[in-house]
Amino acid sequence: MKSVMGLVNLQKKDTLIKELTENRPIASIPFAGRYRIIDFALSSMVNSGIGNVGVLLPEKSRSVLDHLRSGKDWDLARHHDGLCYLPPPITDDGTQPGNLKNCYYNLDFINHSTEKYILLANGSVIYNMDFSNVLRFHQNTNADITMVYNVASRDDPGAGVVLETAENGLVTDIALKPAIREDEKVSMCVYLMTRQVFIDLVRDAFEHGGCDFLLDAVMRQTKDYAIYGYAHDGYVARITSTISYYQASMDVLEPEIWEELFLRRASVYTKIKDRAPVQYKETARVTNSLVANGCIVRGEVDHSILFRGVEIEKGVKVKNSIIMQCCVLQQNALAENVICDKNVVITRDKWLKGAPNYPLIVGKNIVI
Amino acid sequence: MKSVMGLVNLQKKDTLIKELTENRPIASIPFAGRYRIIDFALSSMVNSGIGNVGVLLPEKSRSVLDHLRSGKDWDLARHHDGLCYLPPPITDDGTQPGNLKNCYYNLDFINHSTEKYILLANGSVIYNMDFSNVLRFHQNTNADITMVYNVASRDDPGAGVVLETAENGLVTDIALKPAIREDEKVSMCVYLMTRQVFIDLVRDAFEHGGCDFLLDAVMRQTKDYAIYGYAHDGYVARITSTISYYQASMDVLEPEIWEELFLRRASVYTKIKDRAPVQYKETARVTNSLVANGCIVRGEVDHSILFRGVEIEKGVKVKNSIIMQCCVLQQNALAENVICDKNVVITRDKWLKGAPNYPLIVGKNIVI
Amino acid sequence: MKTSCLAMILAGGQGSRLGVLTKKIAKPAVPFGGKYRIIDFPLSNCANSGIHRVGVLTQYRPLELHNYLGNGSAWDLDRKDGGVFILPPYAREKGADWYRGTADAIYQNLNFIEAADPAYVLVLSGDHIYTMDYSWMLDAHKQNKAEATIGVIEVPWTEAPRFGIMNMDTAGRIVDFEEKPKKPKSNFASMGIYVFTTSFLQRYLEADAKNSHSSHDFGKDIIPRMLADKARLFAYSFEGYWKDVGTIESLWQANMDLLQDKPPFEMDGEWRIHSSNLSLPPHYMGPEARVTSSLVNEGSVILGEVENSVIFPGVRIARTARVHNSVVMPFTMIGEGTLVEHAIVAQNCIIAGGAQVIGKPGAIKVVPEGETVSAAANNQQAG
Amino acid sequence: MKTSCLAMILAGGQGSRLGVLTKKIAKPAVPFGGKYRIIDFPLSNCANSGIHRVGVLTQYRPLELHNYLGNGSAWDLDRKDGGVFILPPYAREKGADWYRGTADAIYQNLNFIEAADPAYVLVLSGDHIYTMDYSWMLDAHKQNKAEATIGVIEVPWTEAPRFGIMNMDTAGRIVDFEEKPKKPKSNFASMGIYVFTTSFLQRYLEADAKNSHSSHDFGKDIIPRMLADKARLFAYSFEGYWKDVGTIESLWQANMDLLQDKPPFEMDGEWRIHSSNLSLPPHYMGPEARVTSSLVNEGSVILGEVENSVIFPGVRIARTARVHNSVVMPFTMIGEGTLVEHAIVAQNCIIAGGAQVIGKPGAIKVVPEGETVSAAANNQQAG
Repeated sequence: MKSVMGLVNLQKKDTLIKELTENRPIASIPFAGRYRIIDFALSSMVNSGIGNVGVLLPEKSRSVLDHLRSGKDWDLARHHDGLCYLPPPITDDGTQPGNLKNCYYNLDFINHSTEKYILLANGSVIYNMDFSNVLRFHQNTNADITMVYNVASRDDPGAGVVLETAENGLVTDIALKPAIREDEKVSMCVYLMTRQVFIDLVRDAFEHGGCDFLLDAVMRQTKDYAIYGYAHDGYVARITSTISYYQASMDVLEPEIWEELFLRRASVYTKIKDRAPVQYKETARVTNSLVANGCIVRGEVDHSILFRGVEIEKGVKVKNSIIMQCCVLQQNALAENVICDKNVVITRDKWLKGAPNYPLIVGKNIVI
Repeated sequence: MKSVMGLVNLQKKDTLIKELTENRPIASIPFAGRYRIIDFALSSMVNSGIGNVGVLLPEKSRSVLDHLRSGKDWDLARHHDGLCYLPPPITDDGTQPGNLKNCYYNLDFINHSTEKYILLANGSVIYNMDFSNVLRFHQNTNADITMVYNVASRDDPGAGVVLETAENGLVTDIALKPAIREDEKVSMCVYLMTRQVFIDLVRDAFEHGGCDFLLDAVMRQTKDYAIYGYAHDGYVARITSTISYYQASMDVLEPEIWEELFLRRASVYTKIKDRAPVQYKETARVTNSLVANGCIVRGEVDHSILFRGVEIEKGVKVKNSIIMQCCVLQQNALAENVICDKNVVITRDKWLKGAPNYPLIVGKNIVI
Repeated sequence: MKTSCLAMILAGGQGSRLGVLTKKIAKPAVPFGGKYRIIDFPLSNCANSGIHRVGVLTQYRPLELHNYLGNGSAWDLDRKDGGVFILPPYAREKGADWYRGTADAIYQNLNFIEAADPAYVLVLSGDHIYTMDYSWMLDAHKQNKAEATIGVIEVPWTEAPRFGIMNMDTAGRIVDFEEKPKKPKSNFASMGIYVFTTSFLQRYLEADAKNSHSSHDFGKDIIPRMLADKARLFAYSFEGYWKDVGTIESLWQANMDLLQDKPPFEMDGEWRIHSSNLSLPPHYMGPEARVTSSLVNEGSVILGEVENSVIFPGVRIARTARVHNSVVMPFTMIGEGTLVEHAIVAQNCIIAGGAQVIGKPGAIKVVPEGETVSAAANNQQAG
Repeated sequence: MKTSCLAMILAGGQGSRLGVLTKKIAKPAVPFGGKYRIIDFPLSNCANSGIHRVGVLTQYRPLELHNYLGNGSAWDLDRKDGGVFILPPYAREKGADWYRGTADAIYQNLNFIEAADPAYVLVLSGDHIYTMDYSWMLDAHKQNKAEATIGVIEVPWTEAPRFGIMNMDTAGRIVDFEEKPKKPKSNFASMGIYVFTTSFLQRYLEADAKNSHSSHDFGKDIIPRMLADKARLFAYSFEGYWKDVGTIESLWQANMDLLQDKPPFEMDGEWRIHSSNLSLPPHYMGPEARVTSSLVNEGSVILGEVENSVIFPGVRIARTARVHNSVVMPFTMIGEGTLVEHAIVAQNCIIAGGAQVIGKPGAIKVVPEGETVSAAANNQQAG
């Protein structure tokens, strides 16, 4: 895969997931106890042997820069190639919003790279896959563009791009649908093409007023390019809304999915913090949960995710909840169907309860 | 110096050096054949043992991000600490311009670090110094704030901050002057203080409408804090205008200054490109010049600086000029008192001539 | 200020007192505390103290240690001016010598020290668990204008006869050193941590190498010789947790120490213990998991009962398994209906369904790396 | 696709044919081309070919080589799944063995290969200058379903008797191998570059190690044995610049080759030769400098005349000094009024004012590392 350059796109409409993206793009929402969503696309690239990765920064770049830093934890801190941040254009006059503009203004960087292919992925989709199979498929089918999709395992109320393909994988239709039904072929927002095709697509679409890579660059060109669909058959979650985030989090509490995503394939990398193992104290009672290092648990936790450095004091009850990094739940507090963002403190005896299909979200740094 | 955190400020009014800063801050202007101006402050930090450096990004961050990348070439790609990019606040409503705002919006990061001291430096000043001497001075004088200055060796038409100090180093006056005279004590825009003092200064000044760290945070507090001046006696150049940039470039053509800045003290690091040694061909004639690796020289060069990968063809004459990375001067071209930005091509037989005190500047990528 | 100090870790020999645990790995690479290897402690102490160049002296399984330490990146020691260097006894023109003692190991690597040219050499031993800022000790060394500074710790008077005991004057200068004295004059024990001024150390090592009567040991030969010469030897007194983990019992006990409601030292504070990262997900606790007073690391699956135990990464504990007062090392499987009590189960073991591994305090049961224990062995063991 | 190939560089012995140049450094660390060390070429080839795990087998001055290679970061080989490993002969329980030959060197490090568990092993020699994409050779190996693939290069028929000559059938399968044949049947010479399928190599190395009549050499023992067994050996033909720099004359000549108006291979293109960076500024050319047909590197000061020469970093050439047809290695000073002609001046030398260092083609004059040559020696030399 030394012939492939990776591009991670972090720009995505995030209106449906407002509470968690006030200060960050979807890609840097914490996930599964110690990860950020971008870790999945990035780790898949690294594990596939891609050594030159450009990160198309969103306007709100602080959390991404702080998470990825030098790229060393993903093995991408190198003298040559490695991770490169591609900031958005300086003056945003509001015209032509969307991800195409950022691609367009970074064509210089892409032009200067030496790899033959570009693999463009979105930082808001969760999966663990080997892209080298996609490259082989791309070469074997002689595709101009390969789109990676998965077959939906259930109905999904979130919008998505649905493909139709012929027997040989040729894409015959691409449609943006408001909701996904079981068994539909849904795009994973991963595209493989030669660098030249990418440059042509972006330049042509942007200079003719396009905004979105898929809608304006790819979909309008279906006639001129041979587009093939590659089916990935592992676990996939597209984070488009709070409810899809909550659902995907509950999914990884299934041992089957947890293992598939993290253990059975290559490693998923994330920022290394060297936190100590979890300290379960005498009164701890934890079931059906994922608990990340650095936690100290004295209370009861069921069917929940505790991120790094969470403290659960005596008498606390946590159920069906996601408790992010460094939260403290003080004695006898209760949280059910709750998402606590980073550094939340729930003081003694406070009870918080959301609904299973409408979790209560507590914003970053709030003390309740 | 593990008790000191570095901060590099890249925001600086750059109206006097417009041509070279159209797409970049002063800090990323190429200098001395293979460096960018920021390399000097950053290398001094690294060589002084500072291992945690925040870079306060300007709006135009692309060139900085591309130059520093992971920080590995400065030994700052680490799992813990190392280089961290601090982007400017997302929405700039135009009120309160200046560097203080960026500091203020990144106080979170500074608050989370563990170092006792902050060393704040500006990315537009050229020097090579050991900051550990400044720390020792700071501790010995019991200063609240230490400002580093040098004694001007000649009149300088550029504006600067002039200090007056008592015998013991106590700063008795700080004044912003439109021009510098020989023997004045001029601030090098390097400040050392405890983290707490820095946070207090920034918070207080910004929340009361301040814009500039020096003018609004430091100068207004001279009564409340003990400010000491530390004298550095090596070569110093403040890049504030095209003419000061040109002057500093000609300075490093003095073997004495070249040696002092690069060889006698610790190394100055920069982006590693592994370019081959310079190829002087049969017809080359090069005198009084600095020539960086990757150049191929067949013509005549006198009293000039050739950056990495420049090609000087047969019959070319270059004099008193600065030719940046990857420029090509084709046969019989002539350049005198010229600054060529990156990737300029001067085609056959073209002659370019500026004045010694008003060099001609050729913008990036231009073909003449 | 750049440190001018180089650290040399005596990662020693085969670690025979740790028995079967060191069958396949060198002692410093033995897992500890649910996450770490023993050598993570001196290495993290070095990195956190600002000492970036570390030599690791080992003569046993250098490749395995090299694979664990890699390029030192886990400890952020992969620096321009630093690094972790494994130093096994090399073959030389005259053939290879085993290290004949701790002092000889340093002596044989004098060229490594000379190449780095530090003002001070810090000599550490590779089998203690503690967190310590060596830069303070180095400062004390400079302030005392010492030629050697020895780390000491107060031990109970009753235990003093087991240690090398230092007697200091009021200024902290060492006046006397007794190895395992019957009637100790003080209760300050040597921790096996030395700071030497480089040229001074060099002189003594060279003299010692020529002395055919010497056992080439710092405690037995070098330090007494220095004292006899009235050199400026000072003690630096350390307060905090410090534990030798050179035997099975002490290794087990040090693991158990971490399970107190308030652990004896902070593993998770500012003085972070770094360790080579396996990139595993948070551990999973099953519907019937019951874990109390225990440490559990990433990548594990706990479906059974764990009490007062230390569980390393990638361990699987089945439903109805019971693990009590034990240490379970990485990637070991513990099957259904098993009982593990007062035991250390090494890496990659399988404790098959129904099997029992039962030790008792003072006679900790050890299962060596890669072994399978089946229920069939229960009777045999009971017998 | 991740490479499943491990490279082993035979960085060899003392390099006695390079004489005084290898007094203080191992042959692979000898400077070349104004900037590089010889080992930069195979290492950069590996890195650029996507091979990230490299063992460097040396038995001479491992510490110096280790210091140069560091953690492999200069070649971007400091990877999670890779790294540069210096492999000197370790002391073992039975004492240390010197490597008895190229095959024995690999044999003694089979445990290193097993730990990495690659599908293929690439064996390289450390004393050739060339740029080559090994991934193509690897592809050919796979496509041929070969057990071993040997890199070959066409040499002039007249020179063929100096090489190991391969005879292939039309499919590229090697049918015959002759070491330095008087009447060569082909002009394809072995470059000493081998790809082996791991298990296949292992089998032959183990058999060879048991054979007390073997000289344990790839060319003399292993390859003939494989051919005798009718194993699937293929040749991979390389086109481009390839030069042995094992002697003073060839080292000098290879340096001179770079001074052609169009150098024989591109050092500065996409296939970049990486090298440990000294962080030196661009070199300075003085008012009377006169440099033609030469390579000059960073950190040098040229005040005198340089013609048809290769100047390494940090060199100082004084006013009125003349350097012709020579190689001047790092940090050497050449004083006023000197003449250096047809010479190789090693690192850190001082050619004092008025001194002359004069060789001639076929009898290149060498000044060993760290020497001072004074004008007083001129007569002696002339005599």
